[in-house]
Amino acid sequence: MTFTQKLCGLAGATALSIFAAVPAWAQEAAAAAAAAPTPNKGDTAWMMTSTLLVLLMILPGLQLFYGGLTRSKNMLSTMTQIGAVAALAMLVWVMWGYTMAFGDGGNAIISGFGKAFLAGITPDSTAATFSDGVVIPEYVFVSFQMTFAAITVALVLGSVVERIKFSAVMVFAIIWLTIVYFPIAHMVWASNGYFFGLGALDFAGGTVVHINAGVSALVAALMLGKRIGFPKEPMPPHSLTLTMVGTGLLWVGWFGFNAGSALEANGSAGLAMINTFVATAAGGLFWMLTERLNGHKGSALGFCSGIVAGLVAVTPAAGNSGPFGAIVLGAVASVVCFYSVSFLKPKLGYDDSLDAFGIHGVGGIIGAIGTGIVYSPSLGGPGGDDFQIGAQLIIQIEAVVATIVWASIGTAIAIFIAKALTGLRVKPEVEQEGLDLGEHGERAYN
Amino acid sequence: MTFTQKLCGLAGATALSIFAAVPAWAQEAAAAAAAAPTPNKGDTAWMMTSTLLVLLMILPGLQLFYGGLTRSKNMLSTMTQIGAVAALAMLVWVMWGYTMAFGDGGNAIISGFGKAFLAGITPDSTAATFSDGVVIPEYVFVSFQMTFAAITVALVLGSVVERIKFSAVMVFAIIWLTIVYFPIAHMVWASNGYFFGLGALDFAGGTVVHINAGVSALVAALMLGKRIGFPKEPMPPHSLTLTMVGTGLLWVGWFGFNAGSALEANGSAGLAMINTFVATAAGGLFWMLTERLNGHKGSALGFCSGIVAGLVAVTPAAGNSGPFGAIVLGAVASVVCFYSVSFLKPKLGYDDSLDAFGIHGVGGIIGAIGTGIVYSPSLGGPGGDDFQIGAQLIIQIEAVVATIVWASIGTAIAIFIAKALTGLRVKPEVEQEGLDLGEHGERAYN
Amino acid sequence: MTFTQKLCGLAGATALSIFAAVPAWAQEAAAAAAAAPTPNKGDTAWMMTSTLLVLLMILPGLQLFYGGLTRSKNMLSTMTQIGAVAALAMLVWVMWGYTMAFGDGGNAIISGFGKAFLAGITPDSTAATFSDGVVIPEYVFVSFQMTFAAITVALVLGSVVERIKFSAVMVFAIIWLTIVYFPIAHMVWASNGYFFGLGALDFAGGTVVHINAGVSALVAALMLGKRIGFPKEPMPPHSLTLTMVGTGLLWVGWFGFNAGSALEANGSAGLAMINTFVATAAGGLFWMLTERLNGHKGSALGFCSGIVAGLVAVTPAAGNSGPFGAIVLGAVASVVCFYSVSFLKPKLGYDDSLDAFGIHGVGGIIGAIGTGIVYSPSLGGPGGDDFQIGAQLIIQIEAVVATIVWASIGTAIAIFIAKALTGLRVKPEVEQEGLDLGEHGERAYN
Amino acid sequence: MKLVMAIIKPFKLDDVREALTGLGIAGMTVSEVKGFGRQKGQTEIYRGAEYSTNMVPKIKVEIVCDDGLAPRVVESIQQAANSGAIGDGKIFVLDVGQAVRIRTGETGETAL
Amino acid sequence: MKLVMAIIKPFKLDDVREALTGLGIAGMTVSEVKGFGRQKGQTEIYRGAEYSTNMVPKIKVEIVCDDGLAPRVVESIQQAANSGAIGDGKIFVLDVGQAVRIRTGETGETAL
Amino acid sequence: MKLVMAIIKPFKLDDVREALTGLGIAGMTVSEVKGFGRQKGQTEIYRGAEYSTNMVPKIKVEIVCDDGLAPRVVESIQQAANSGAIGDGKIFVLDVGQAVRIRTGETGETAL
Ligand SMILES: Nc1ncnc2c1ncn2[C@@H]1O[C@H](COP(=O)(O)OP(=O)(O)O)[C@@H](O)[C@H]1O
Ligand SMILES: Nc1ncnc2c1ncn2[C@@H]1O[C@H](COP(=O)(O)OP(=O)(O)O)[C@@H](O)[C@H]1O
Ligand SMILES: Nc1ncnc2c1ncn2[C@@H]1O[C@H](COP(=O)(O)OP(=O)(O)O)[C@@H](O)[C@H]1O
Repeated sequence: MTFTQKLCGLAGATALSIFAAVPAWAQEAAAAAAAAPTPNKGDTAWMMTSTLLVLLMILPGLQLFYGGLTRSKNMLSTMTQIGAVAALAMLVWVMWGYTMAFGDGGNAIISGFGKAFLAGITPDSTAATFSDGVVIPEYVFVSFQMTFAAITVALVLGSVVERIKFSAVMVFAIIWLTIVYFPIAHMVWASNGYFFGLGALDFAGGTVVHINAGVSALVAALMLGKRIGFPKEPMPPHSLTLTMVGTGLLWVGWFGFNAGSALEANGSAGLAMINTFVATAAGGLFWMLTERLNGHKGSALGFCSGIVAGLVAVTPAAGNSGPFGAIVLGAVASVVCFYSVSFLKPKLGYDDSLDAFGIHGVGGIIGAIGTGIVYSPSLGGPGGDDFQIGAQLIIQIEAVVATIVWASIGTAIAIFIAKALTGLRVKPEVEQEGLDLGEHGERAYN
Repeated sequence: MTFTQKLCGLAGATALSIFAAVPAWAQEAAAAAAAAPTPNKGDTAWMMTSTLLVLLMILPGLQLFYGGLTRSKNMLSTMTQIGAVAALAMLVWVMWGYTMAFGDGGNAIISGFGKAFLAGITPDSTAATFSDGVVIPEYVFVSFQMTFAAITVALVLGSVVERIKFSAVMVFAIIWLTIVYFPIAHMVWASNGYFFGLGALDFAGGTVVHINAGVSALVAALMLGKRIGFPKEPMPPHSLTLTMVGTGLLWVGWFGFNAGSALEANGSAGLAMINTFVATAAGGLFWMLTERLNGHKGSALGFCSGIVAGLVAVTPAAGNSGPFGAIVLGAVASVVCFYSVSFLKPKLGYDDSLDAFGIHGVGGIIGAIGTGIVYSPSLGGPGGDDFQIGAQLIIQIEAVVATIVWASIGTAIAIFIAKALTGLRVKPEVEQEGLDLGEHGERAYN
Repeated sequence: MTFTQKLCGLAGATALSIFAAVPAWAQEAAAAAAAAPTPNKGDTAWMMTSTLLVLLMILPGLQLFYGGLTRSKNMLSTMTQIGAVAALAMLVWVMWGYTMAFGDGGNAIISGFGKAFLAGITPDSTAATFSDGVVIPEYVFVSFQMTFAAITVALVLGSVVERIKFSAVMVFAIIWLTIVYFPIAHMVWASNGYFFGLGALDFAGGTVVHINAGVSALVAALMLGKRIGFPKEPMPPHSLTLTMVGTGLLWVGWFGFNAGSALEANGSAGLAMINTFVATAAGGLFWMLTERLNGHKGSALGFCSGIVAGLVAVTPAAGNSGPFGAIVLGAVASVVCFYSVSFLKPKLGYDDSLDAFGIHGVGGIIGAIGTGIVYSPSLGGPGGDDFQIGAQLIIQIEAVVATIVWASIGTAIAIFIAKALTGLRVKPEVEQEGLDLGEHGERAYN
Repeated sequence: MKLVMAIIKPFKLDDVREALTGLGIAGMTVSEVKGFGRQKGQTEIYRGAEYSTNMVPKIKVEIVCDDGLAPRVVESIQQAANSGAIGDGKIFVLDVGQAVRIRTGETGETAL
Repeated sequence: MKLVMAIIKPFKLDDVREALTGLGIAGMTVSEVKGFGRQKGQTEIYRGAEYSTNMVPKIKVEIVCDDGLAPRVVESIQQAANSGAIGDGKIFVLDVGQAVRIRTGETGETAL
Repeated sequence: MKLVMAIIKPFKLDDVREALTGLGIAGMTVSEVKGFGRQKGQTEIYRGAEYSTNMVPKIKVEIVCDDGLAPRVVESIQQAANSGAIGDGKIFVLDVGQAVRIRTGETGETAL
C-alpha cells in the first residue's frame, strides 16, 4: 500500500466515519463519568493561564500583527474578521468540534459524537495528560484546545484580507473547521489518531496549526485572486508600530501554545519555554542578518517576521529539542522564510496579503521536518538512545504531506461553498474605498 | 415589612453601623492571628495571575476601550482619569476599603474596622475560599479584591468623560467607593453580608461591579449634563483600532475576574472559564447579527460592544451556569444592550458618552436576573435538584433593585460633594479645545 | 581596607576570576546531576507566568513606553532596538550569561563556566529557592533570569535612542552584558556573590536592574552626545497614548519581576504583590501632585513617569517592606524623580532622551537605600527584631556605590568598543530624517 | 471666478458649511492646517521641557465660486466663523482663471 | 506661470502623476484634503449615532508650470483622473506671479 | 496683497518662522504636504516588496502680506530654508484680491 493510497483511504474514510461515530454517542457519555484522579492545582493554574495566553495571541495579538500590515482603510475589517471568526470557532467547538477531535471512541480520523454539545462534562470531569495518573479539569482542556481551533482559522485569513467578504469568512470558517481542522487535530493529538499512531512528533501543533493554516491560506488566496492593483500599486503596512505590538503579544502568548502543550507545570514545560525563547530570538535576528547579507537594511518588519518564523518553527519542537537545536531550527526557518517571502512569492505572483503561507506554511514545514532531527539525543534533544533520525524523518514527512493534501482539498471545498453562498469577494468599489466603510460602515481612525 | 422598608432600614443602618463597627477594632486584629491551614500553591499561583488579569483590564484594557471611543482631543484625559482613579482606589482600599468590605465582624452592611490599614495582616495570614479548609494568602485576596474596586470606579467614568474635571473625578471616587462600593461589596460577598444571606447568586460581581457601575454612571451623566454639541455634532470614535485592542484585553483579563472568582484553580474555575469564552463569543456575534436584522452593516464597534455585553452578562453566571445557558445569556444580553444603546438612549436623550449604563448597567441587570434561570440543573446549570427558579428569581431581583437604589442615592451624594468642592465640569473653552490640553497640558499625538 | 580599595580589588579580580573559573567546568557539570527534591507545580506555574510577565514588559511594554516618547520618525528604530537587543541578550544568556551569573562554583564576582551553553541542564534539573527543600525546574529559573538580563540592557537604550546606530547597539549589548550585567547579577543574587554575602537587600533587582541600567544610560548618553537640536528644538512625544499603554503593560508585567522574585507562589509573593500595587499607585499620584504644587497641570506623562518611578523604587523593597512602607517609598521616589527630570536634567544639560537615568537611576537609588529603612519591623517591614537600620543602610549604600562605579566603568568600555567597531552614531542626515528610514528603510506609519 | 480661502477655527466648520449651503454653494474643499498668528497655542510641558507651541490647529476651507457670489460667500463665512475671540482667522480671495469638472470636462462656472 | 490645482480621488493619484511625468512635468505638491460636493460620503453608524459624512477624502495636487503648458496639464489631469463617477473632482487654474527655487535662488520658469 | 506660498523641508520650518517674525510678519498658515520633484524619496522594502517612494514629506507655508513686503518675504524664506541640497523646495507668489479678518470684519492690509 503506497503512501498515496493510504491518504486516499484516509480521506475516503472520513465521510463514513463521521456517521459511523454517531451511534456511539449514548454509551460514551455514560463512560465519561468514571472515577478519575484529582487534578493537581498547579497544573490547573498553568493550563488556565496557557489558555488565556493563546486567547491573547488572537485578540489583540494577531489582530494587531495582521491589522498593522494592512492599509488603514481595511484595518477594522481585518480586526473584525479575526475576532468574529475566533468567536464563531468557539461556538462551533463546544457544539461539535470538541467531540469530533477529542470525544471518546471514533476512529483514526475523527472521534465519536458522544461529547457533542459537551454532553456529560461537569466541573469534576477530567482529561488525561501525558503522564500516567495526572489529569486536568476537562473544562480547562476543552477551553485550551478551543483556543487552538480559534487561532488556526484566524491565521488562514492572513492571505485573503483586504478583499474577502465578511459573510464569506463566516461560512468558510464553519466548513473549514469541520472538514479540515477537527479531523487533523484528531489525527495528530488524539491517542487513537492516525499520525499519533504513526509516532509523528508535534509538540504544540506545527502541523495542525501552522502547516494547516499556511497551506489553506495559499489555496484560499489562489482561489480568491489578487487584490486590485497588486503587485503594481504600493501597499505599505499602515502601522508597523501595531505590527510590532502584535509581534510582542504573539511571542508572549505563544508560550501558552508551546509550554502549555506540556499540559502540566513541569520540567517539560520549562524545556518548551526556554526553547520558545531562544528559537524565536534567533529567528528575529537571523531575518535581519539575512536582509543585510542581501544588501538591504535590517528592518523592523524583518525582525517581526523572523520572530514569527522562529515561533512557528519551534512549535512542533518545543518539548522535543534541546535549546541549541531550537536555536538552529529558529535560525534556519527564519532564513528560508525570508527567501520564500522575498523571492518565491514575487516569482510565483500569488497574492498572499500578509504572508500567511510564506511564514506559517513554510516555517511550519521546516519546523515539522526539523523536529525529526533535533529530537535526536546526539543533538541535545530529549529522544531516547534508540532514536533513529532517518525513520523519524519519514514519519514527519508523511504527516506533513498528508496535512498539505488534506488542507488543500478541504480548503478548496470550503471556499467553493462560501463562494456559492456569499459571492466570496467584495465589489471593486468597496475594495477601492476600503472594507471598513464598505463592509462595516465605519472608519478605523477619525 | 415590605421590600422598600427593608431597603430604607438598610440605608439608615449604615451611618450607625459605620460607627458601631469601630470599637471592635482591637479584638479582631488579635483574632486574625489564629492558626490556619496552609494555602495550596496552585491556588495561590492562579489567584495572583487572576489579580494581574484584572489589572490588565484596567491598564491598558479599559483605557484603550474607552479612550478609543473618545475624540482624540480627550484621549489622554480619558486614559489618565481611568489610571489615576484606579491608583487612588488602591490606596483607599488598603486604608479603609478592605476592612469595610471584608474585615472581621461588622454587620450585614459593612464589616468592622479592625483591618483598617491592613492591621494584623502578614505574609502568613490567609483568607478562606468557598471550600472548607482551603485558603489563600490574605495579601493575595486583598490584592485580588482591590482590583475589583479599582475597575468598578473606573467603569463609572465611561459616562462622564470628555467634560468632567480631573479633580472632580478624584473627589467623586473617594466618596463613591466609601459609601457605595464597599458596602455593596460587603453585602454581596462577605459571609455576613445582606444579599449573601438572602442567597443571591453573583459569581464574579454582576451586581457589585456592573449594575453598580452602570447605574452610577447614568446618575452621574444626568447630573453632569450633556457634552456641548451632543447629539447634533458628530462625535465619532477617534480610534476604533484602539477600542478593538481594549476589547481584546478586556476579554483576556475578564477571566481573572470570572475564573478568578472561584478563588481556587479547580473545576469550578474551569466552568467559569468556558462560560466566559462562549457567552462572550455569542455576545459579539449576536450584536453584529442584530445590526444586520436592523438593516445596518455588522460593525466592528458592534462586535466590541457585544463582546463586552456578553462578558458583563456572564459575570454573575460564570460558575453558576452550564456552557449553553451561558451562550443564551450572552446572546440575549447582547441583543438587549443593542436596543438600549441604539434606540433607548437616543429616545431618552441623556449623554452617556461611552455607554457605561447602556452596556454595563443593562447587561448587568440581564445577567443578574438571568443567573437565577440558568443556574437551574434542568438548563444544564450547577444548581441542586431542589433548585426553584421562581424563588431564586425573586432574590435576584431584590438584589438588583436594592443595588440600583443604593447606587443611585450614593452617586448623587458623591457627585454633589464633588461639585461643591471642584465645580465638577470643565469650562466650555476647555471642552471645546479638548481636556488633554486644558486639563493636562499635553496632546495625545504630535 | 577602605571601601574604595575593596571596590578596586573587586574590579581587578574580575579579569582573573573569569579565567580562574574556567577549569572548574567539568567537575561542576557532573555535580549538577545530583538528586534533588521535586518542584511544586504551583511554584512552577507561577514562575513560568512570572517569566512571561517580564517578557511582556519588554515586548511590547517597554517598546511602547519608550517608543511613544520618541518622535514618529524614530518609532520603529526605538522598538526594533529594544526587541533586537532583548533577543540578543537571550542568546548570550544561554551561551555564557547564565553560567557567569548562576553557574556552580566561581567566586564572589562571577560563577564558574561549567554551565556554559546550559551544559548538563535537563528537564529534571532544579534550581533552589529561598526556602529549604523547595526547588523549581532549572529551565524555568534560566528563563526567568534570562528575561531580567534582556530587559536591563533594553532599559539602557532609553538614553541613546534617536541617534545611536543599530549595529552599535548590538555590539554594546554583548559587551555590556558580559562585563557589567552578569557580574553584578552574580554579586547580588548568587549565594556566593559579594553583595549577597554582605547582606545587601535587593528583592527583585533594584541595583542589578535599575541602578545599573540608569547609570549605564547616563554614561552612554554623555559619551554619545546630544541629539541634534537638543534642547532648543521641541521634541514632543509622538504618541503619549502608546506611552500610556506601555505604562500599563509595564505595571502588569512588573509583578512577574517583583512577585516572581519570591521564586514561590506563597505569602511572600503576596506581600511583594500588594507592595507593587500600592507603591506604584502612590508613585503615579504623587508625581501629578508635585506637578500641581509646582504650578503646572497634573499631566498624563507625569502619571506614567510616576508609575514607573514607583515601580522602580519598590523593586528592591517588594518583599522587604510592609504596604505602608512601600507607599511612602513610591511617593518619595516619585517626587525626587520629578525634580531630577524637571530641574536637574535641564540644569546639567545632558541629553537622556527618555530619562532612563532620571527615573531608573535615581528611582533605583532611592529604592535601594530606602529598602534599608522600610525593612525595619518598626515601620511594618518584615525584618527581624534584631534589625538595625543604621548597619543595613551602610550595606545598602555600599552596594549602590559599587554598582554605580562598576556600571560606569563597564559602560565606558562597552561604548568605546562599540564606537571603534561601528562608529556609534548615525550620520546627521539620518538623524534629521529619522532612524526609521535611515537605519531600517521603513516608516512606522503610512 | 474667485477662490475664497478661509482659515477658521476647527469647531466652526459645521456652521460655515451650513451657511454656505444656504447660499447655494454646492462644493468646497477642506484641509487641516496649523496657524501661526496673534493667538498663541497652549504651553505643553513634557517632563520639564516646556514647549510654547505657537501653532494652533485650524481648518482651511477653499471655495471656488463665480465673481458675483464671492462677496456674499466672504460675508457668510465671516459671520458664521466669528466667535469674537482672537484667532478666529482670515479670509483671502484670489482670482481663478479656469475651472474644469473632471468627470464631464465642463469648464468655467458650470464646472463648479 | 500658472498654478494648476486639482482635487482628485485618492486612488487616481498614481495615474495623474504618470500622465504628468509624460508631459515633462518635473514636480508637484500633493496634500490630503476632504471634499464636500455632489458626492456624498458613506453613512457611518456608531452605536446608533448615525453620521452622514458629507466629507469625502480627496487628494489635492498642485503644479506650477509655464503658461503654455498649462492647458495640456489640465487636459492630462482631466483624462487621467476621470473615472466617470460623481466626485471625480475639479481642476482650477490660477495665475502665479513669481517662482523661486530655494536651493539656487533661480527665479521664473527656470525655477520649476 | 500677495500670497507667498513656500514648499520647504520640514526641519527648516523653525528657521523660516524666525526669519519671518524678524521681518514683522505676524501670521502664517502651515500644512503638511508631500512633494514630488528632483529629490527622490528613500526606497522602502516591506517583505520583498520594494517601493521607491517619489513622494517626500514637505511643509507648505502660506503668508499673505502687502505687495511691498512680498519681495523681502520671498528673500528671507529663500535664505532661511536653503540647505544647499536638492529638494529644498520652491516659493510661489500669487495675487490676493481681498483679505478679511473674521473676528473684526476688517479688510485689506489691516486684516493681516
Ligand atoms: N498673514 C497671514 N498669512 C496667512 N495666514 C495668516 C496670516 N495671519 C494670520 N493667518 C492665519 O489666521 C489665523 C488667525 O490669526 P490670528 O492672528 O491668530 O488671529 P486673528 O485673525 O483673530 O487676528 C492664524 O492662526 C493663521 O492661520
Ligand atoms: N466650488 C468648489 N470649490 C472648491 N472645491 C470644490 C468645489 N466644488 C467641488 N469641489 C471639490 O471637488 C470635489 C468633487 O466635487 P463633486 O461635486 O462631489 O463631484 P463632481 O466634481 O463629479 O461634480 C469635492 O469633493 C470638493 O473637494
Ligand atoms: N512644478 C512644481 N509645482 C509645484 N510644486 C513643485 C514643483 N516642482 C517642485 N515642487 C515642490 O518642490 C519640492 C522640491 O523640488 P525638487 O525638484 O525636489 O528640488 P529643488 O527645489 O531643490 O529643485 C518638491 O518636493 C515639490 O513639493
